[in-house]
Amino acid sequence: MKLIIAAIKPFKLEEVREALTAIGVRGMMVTEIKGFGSQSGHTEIYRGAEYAVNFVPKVRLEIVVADALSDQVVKTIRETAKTDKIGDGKIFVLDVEHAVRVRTGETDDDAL
Amino acid sequence: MKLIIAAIKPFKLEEVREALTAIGVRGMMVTEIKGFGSQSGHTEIYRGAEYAVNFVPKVRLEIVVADALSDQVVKTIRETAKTDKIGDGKIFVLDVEHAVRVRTGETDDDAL
Amino acid sequence: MKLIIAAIKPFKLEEVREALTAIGVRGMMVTEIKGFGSQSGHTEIYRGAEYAVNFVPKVRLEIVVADALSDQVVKTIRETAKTDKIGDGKIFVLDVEHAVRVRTGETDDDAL
Amino acid sequence: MKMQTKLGTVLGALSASLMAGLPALAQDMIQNPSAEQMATMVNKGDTTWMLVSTALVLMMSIPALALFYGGLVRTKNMLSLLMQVFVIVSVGAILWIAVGYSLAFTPGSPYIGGLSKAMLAGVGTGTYAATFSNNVYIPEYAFVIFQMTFAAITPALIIGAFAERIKFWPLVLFCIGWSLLAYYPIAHMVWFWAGPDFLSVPDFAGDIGLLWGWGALDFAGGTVVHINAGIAGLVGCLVVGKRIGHNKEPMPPHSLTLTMVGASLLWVGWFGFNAGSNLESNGLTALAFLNTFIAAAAATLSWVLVEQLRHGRPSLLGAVTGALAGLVAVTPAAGFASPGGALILGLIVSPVCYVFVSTVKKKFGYDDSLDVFGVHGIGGILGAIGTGILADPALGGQGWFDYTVFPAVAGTYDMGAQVMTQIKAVGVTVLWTGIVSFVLFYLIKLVFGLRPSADDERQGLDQTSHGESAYNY
Amino acid sequence: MKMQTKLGTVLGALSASLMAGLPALAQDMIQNPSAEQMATMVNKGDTTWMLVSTALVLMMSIPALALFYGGLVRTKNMLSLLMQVFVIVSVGAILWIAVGYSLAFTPGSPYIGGLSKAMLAGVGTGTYAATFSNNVYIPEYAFVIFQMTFAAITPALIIGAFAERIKFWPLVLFCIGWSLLAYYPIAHMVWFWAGPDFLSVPDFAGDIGLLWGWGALDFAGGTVVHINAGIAGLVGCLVVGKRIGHNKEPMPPHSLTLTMVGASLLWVGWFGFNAGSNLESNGLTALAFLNTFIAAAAATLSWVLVEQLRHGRPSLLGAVTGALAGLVAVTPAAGFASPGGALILGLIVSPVCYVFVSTVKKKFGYDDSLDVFGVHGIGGILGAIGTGILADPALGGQGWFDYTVFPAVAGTYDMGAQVMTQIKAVGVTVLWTGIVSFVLFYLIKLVFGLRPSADDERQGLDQTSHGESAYNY
Amino acid sequence: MKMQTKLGTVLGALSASLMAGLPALAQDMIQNPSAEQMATMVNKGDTTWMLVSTALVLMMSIPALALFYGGLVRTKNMLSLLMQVFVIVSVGAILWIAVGYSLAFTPGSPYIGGLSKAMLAGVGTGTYAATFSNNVYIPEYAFVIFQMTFAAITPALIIGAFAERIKFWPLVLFCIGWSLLAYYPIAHMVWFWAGPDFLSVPDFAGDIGLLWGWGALDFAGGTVVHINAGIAGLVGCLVVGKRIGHNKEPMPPHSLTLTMVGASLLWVGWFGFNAGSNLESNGLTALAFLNTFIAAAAATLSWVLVEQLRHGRPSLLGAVTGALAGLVAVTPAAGFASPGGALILGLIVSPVCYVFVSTVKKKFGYDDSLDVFGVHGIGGILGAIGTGILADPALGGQGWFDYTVFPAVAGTYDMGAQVMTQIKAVGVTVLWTGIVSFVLFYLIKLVFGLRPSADDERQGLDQTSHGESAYNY
Ligand SMILES: Nc1ncnc2c1ncn2[C@@H]1O[C@H](COP(=O)(O)OP(=O)(O)O)[C@@H](O)[C@H]1O
Ligand SMILES: Nc1ncnc2c1ncn2[C@@H]1O[C@H](COP(=O)(O)OP(=O)(O)O)[C@@H](O)[C@H]1O
Ligand SMILES: Nc1ncnc2c1ncn2[C@@H]1O[C@H](COP(=O)(O)OP(=O)(O)O)[C@@H](O)[C@H]1O
Repeated sequence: MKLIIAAIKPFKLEEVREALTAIGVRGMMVTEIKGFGSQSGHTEIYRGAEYAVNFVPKVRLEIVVADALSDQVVKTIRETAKTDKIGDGKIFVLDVEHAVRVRTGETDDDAL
Repeated sequence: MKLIIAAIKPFKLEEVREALTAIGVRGMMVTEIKGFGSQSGHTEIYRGAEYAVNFVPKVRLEIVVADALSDQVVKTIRETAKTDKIGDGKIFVLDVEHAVRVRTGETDDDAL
Repeated sequence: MKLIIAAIKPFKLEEVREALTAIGVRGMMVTEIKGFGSQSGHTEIYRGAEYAVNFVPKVRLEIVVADALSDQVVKTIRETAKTDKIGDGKIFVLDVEHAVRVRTGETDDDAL
Repeated sequence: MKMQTKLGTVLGALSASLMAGLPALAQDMIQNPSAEQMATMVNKGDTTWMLVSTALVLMMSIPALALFYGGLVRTKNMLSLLMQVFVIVSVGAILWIAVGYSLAFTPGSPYIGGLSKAMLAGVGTGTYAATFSNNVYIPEYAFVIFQMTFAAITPALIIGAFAERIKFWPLVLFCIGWSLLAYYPIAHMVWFWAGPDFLSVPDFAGDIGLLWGWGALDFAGGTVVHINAGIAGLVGCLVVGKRIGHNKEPMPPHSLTLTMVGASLLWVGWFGFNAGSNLESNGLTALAFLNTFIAAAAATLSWVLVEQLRHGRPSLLGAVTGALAGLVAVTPAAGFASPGGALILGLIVSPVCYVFVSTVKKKFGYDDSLDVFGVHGIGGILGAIGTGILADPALGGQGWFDYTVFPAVAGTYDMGAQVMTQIKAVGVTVLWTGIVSFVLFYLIKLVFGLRPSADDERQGLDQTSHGESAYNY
Repeated sequence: MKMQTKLGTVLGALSASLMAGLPALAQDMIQNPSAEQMATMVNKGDTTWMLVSTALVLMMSIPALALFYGGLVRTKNMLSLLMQVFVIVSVGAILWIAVGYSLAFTPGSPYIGGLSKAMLAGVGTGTYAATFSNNVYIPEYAFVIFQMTFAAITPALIIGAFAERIKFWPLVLFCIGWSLLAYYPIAHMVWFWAGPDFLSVPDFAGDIGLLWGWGALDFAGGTVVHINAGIAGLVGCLVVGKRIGHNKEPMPPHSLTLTMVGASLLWVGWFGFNAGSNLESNGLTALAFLNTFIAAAAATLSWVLVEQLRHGRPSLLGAVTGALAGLVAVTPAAGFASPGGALILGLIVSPVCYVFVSTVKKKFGYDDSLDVFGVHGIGGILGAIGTGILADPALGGQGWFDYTVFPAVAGTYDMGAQVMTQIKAVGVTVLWTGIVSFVLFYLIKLVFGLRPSADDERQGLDQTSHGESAYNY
Repeated sequence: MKMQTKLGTVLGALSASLMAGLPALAQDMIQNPSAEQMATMVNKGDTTWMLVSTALVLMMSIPALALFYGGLVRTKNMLSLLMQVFVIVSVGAILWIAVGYSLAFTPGSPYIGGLSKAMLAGVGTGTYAATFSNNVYIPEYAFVIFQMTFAAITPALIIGAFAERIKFWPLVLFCIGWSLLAYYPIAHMVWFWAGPDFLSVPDFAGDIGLLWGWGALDFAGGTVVHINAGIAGLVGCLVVGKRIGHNKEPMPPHSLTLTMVGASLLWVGWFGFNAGSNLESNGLTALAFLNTFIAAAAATLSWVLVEQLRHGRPSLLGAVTGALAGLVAVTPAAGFASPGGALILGLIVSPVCYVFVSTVKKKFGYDDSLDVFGVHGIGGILGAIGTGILADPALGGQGWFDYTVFPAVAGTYDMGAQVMTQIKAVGVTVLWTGIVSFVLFYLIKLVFGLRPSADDERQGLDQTSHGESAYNY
């Protein structure tokens, strides 16, 4: 199995989720994160004092899928999260050795 | 070493933490996440307008342990987080190549 | 590529980010987490009732870098995040099989 | 007009005059009094009540309305709503002393007053404003500030209709234009008159606003404030267009906690708004206060019950929306209806507004984000017409008074005719504000644009219009 | 009864009558006045004060109490508390005009009034309510709304005891039953009398509530409001049972910020509650205001000092809890005690309540979630008994007045006897409300159930009872 | 001194006396009246206004100021600010009745009063305080509580200057010392006098505070409250030192939402602060109310415009800071300036304060965290001096009145001289409070230390000083 970690723009979340469900992804973990990258943050001014905000709000997806589905998931995220503007995000793929569904105890692919 | 990632029901956090401490886990990272899976979310109605909330609040645990302890940790989480209701969560195991304790510089198993 | 996960003290974030930028890290994901470890939490008293707070606020960094840069990143984090006080945090290194930049579709090292 | 309030206050007037050591007998009252004579007709209890009411109505706008609206939007736009309300209120206050007070409350035409009191010329600590009782006056400055808060909150009510997608300065510009072309004229038409000691004096009898002259009843601003703002909001959300993601993405209120705080403070402040509109402190003021309370409570319950029946459970948003609808509906009726009448009005308004904010809005697909039309517009219309019924003494109402006789006497009440008058008044208000609002929004859209870029809207107005975040936890 | 307030207001009455151009001399005062005569005894300054006080007391319930309680629960239950308070206040208001006012403030038996004023029959802009000064009246509507806010907030106080684990509609049902069977009767027993100009009139002398007749002193509702709610809360949390996870999981307040805002607004609103209870605006009103302020400040400090000694540092929750305890304790004493007496009362109440909310509660293991019993119950009892001591003129107190003489004269003060009377009054209140509450809770539990399912409780009442979240950041 | 307010209130006085059935003619006014006579000169409308104003000013401190400040700090220090304000207000109230009222408002020296009224000895429901109109009195308790709220909020204003880095108890200690050595003396110097019916009486003519004697004009506390607190804040932040990470880490306000709520409630409460300072309820009170409103609105706009020009967009923090600056500046001028004058004052104060909080502060590098000096200090100085100009009747101002004649008569206005007097008064205040504050801070720093450990400061004062968190979502 693979763990696919993706950082995307928050407003793209719904769209990506729907696209992934469409290709058979049955679960994911979503975290609100602060992203740092080439997309620069902004400066905020409080009573004339400037602060550089280096982080941009992003949403981080973690999806574990069977090896077979992995590439398609990456492709789907890429296509739906794309706005061609800097800051669209990244996708990373890691190997997962083992998976368990708490409720049933099913393991690996059956657990997903 | 292994990185064990688990998504569980929030109210189970304390119980799981205690159980893990009991078997010798000495640290973890806890993140509040939005979970998506077979446990469907709910609909909220605001002034008659319905919104489907597809995400369910979950807690995500990340625990790095020595290979030896890995299975036991998975087992413990499974048993304590279980409510036999849909949405109990998932456990994933990944391989960790290297670990460092910032304070001392100890590495790998000593760092845990 | 490697995924470097580090849990550090929140007030060290800016310093670490700058140090990492200095050595050429061009992106990261930052999450606010609750940390559990040897650094014990504290007790809060509400109207005479004591509650043990077992978790300590930490910041979690995820950085994906080319293998070459990996060790240097670990070293840099270790040195900047260090306060020699318990609770300074941990650094974990995992292997990343694949990376994609959403905007351009560039892959692996080019994606970082 | 609030002629009939005379009835409610005749005893108050009696006692006031008794206390003033003046004979209470009608024939001893002073018609057409001089400023010096008015000075002897001021009661500090009334003055205090007007000052307090003014503070309460300001509280309705900041923070109450700002929180009520702000809590309903998404986090990324919270600050923009707080900012809009805060600045609009400030602009409204300045504009009021500059020209507003004069345009609304000096003689001129039946449609709008003159500029004789621009920059409050001639207003001083020794000038007085009439109340609805013969020979009872309040310091004119007290009247100026009380009415100022009304002029300041009304444009702020409108912004809920196109929340989360409006450019700041063009909005401010709209509020200025709308105050000049819609609020001041309508306030003049509904509320301007020479006062109870003058209406019987030929020279002054003509100094009245159009709708006031028709005999339309609006105790505290059902037409001037709520219908006025509700229609402007509807026009605004149509001209501005829907939010990106409307009916696609979920847009839950970011803090119903703050919305509830806002609603609660609106309720508290509304006592100043409605009971303060009696301009003095007597039994009728207490009745207006009670009616306001009852209507809000009743509307809260009826909305909650509708939800229980429709969705199987009651919501906080429903409860506070109901309370607001009740407060809106009772505004024109506060000093006219009996407590029982206020109860019925409150029970009825919620189901009606519910249909508009849920069904009608969905059906026509306009994006009145915070239901300014559905609650203020519809609730205001229902209340304005209902006032014609509930004011009937036959139903325990306060009726109306004939000030052309000195001192004023009770007039005979014709419910049918009164309801017609109310409907006509509503019609004039809807048309006037509808046209003015459309032209203004349209012109500003052409010249400056009303909407931020899609990217800015997506990122949220807090960052893009004001460079701040409402929260940095 | 507030007989002695006569003393404090004799000068006020003098000036009032002087101003009314009436001779101030006792023999010229009017015994048993007619409504027309009462109309000449109304001062608009008093009327305004009652209107303001009413607004302040409503603010105490929404938003103040709702925030104070809501901030103390976990996020997942925040909205349910806001909702409960908001709806209970609405129900309380409607019920009050329907039957409550009549049951509490019309003659009937020493235990409960009659239904002669149900739906406010006979109450109008020309009827008046007595104050504690001979020949000083306020519009009856003003008295109706002021007392309405008391009837509305009292049941809302109870809900803190079983917060986070109650079903919505059964709770509302309880509040209705409890108002009818506990609040109205006790309000009648403690506060009902014919008024200072009538008590000396044989026909009316008998129209008094039971405890009022005993001579129990309760200036603003120590028994009627706080003991009453505190005991009901204790009974409630026992019948409902503990929260899941009580003493196992940490349940820290989700927002002490909002709790502090609530406490602050409670403090501000309490001036209307206590000083408003004098029913007129004079030197004694200012004293009640001052005492309220001092007791709250003193109790804040003593609680904070206890914490400093016990835990080595003072907490905000401690400070605001102390303030609340002080406000509760001074409620029955506000118009009786000297400022020094209020200071001492405030300093004492915090340590006492501290022991109950920390030690006693833990010892007996009941889950009075937000310490309704520990603060309102205990603080109310301490204040009620303390009033018997502090009212003693020998200690600078205001003593009591004998209204059976016309005009009223100062009565001789017997501290021992008064304290006994106070204790008896507390006893009656505790028993009455204890029994009524138990029966009501028990029956409702049997018939409808009081508690949500364990799953619903775990997920939180916001979602499961109302389908909403307090926050969606 | 507020001598000139006589002018504004002469009509009010007339009506009052008329109503009191007393002849209004000057020669019939009572010079040097007895308590019994004063009792007949009390108007319940005034009393009510003072009670309301007192409640409004308490609301300014809790919750308004606490929220305004708290919203501007980082989450980890939020609770510490709420706690500091809440406890300082409580301490201030107790200290006020213990010695403060006596030291500020009894005869003694031109610098400080005596202890004759310590623990409010001799103050009762039958004693009265003078207003600024001949033969118009209010209950002394009402004056005590009104002034109490001023004494309570002023030290709380200071804490913003060294927020996020102060030890709790040493801060409380400072506030006690500062009240005794800075606030009470300056209040005495600026505000103490025998009253309008006594100044013409040789025996009492000498009972006046130093600056009052000079003829300095300070309607509601520009010197006593704002300059006083602003300078103390500056000294404090210098002695305490900068926050760790100052100008290195970003320290954005954790909740501008709460800051806006605080600012709004400050605005509302300020009406009690400024208009309440007239001590009675008449046309001049309404003018002070209006001027307060206008200055705040104007300053909001001018700050927002400055930001638009400087940064290309207006911020909410700018808007609320402007409002506050306007409220501060108009405080000494509220009852003296014309509405036009208040407008100009408001428009000017924001740019001036803007320069101080942005440029000057950066330049000198002091860490006045929440700009107590930049807004209260600078705005207060500008307002105090501006009052000398705007009070000129030639500019529509209210001028001043000569109370050494009985009844008082208008004095001739010399703007130049008045401005000099104002400057001198400012100078005395700045020096006095500057020296007292420095010595106090310095001593406390030596003996107890002012600053928490670096680790504690980093972790945040909520946890380390109070063992709590403001939020547990
Ligand atoms: N090396 C990295 N490791 C982890 N996350 C990264 C890395 N680089 C970028 N990210 C994440 O991807 C987001 C977008 O990347 P960014 O460089 O800003 O734009 P783009 O994806 O268009 O190059 C960042 O905000 C960050 O959250
Ligand atoms: N494929 C997946 N990848 C990552 N997280 C998952 C995946 N499937 C489920 N989860 C996480 O586990 C939680 C529970 O899974 P769900 O399917 O809802 O119930 P169950 O575990 O009983 O099958 C989800 O809310 C989500 O956070
Ligand atoms: N085994 C572990 N797995 C994952 N995270 C850990 C582990 N041990 C510690 N951490 C993280 O590192 C943080 C610091 O560790 P801790 O043991 O408290 O101090 P130190 O790093 O000085 O030993 C913890 O708060 C937790 O977030």
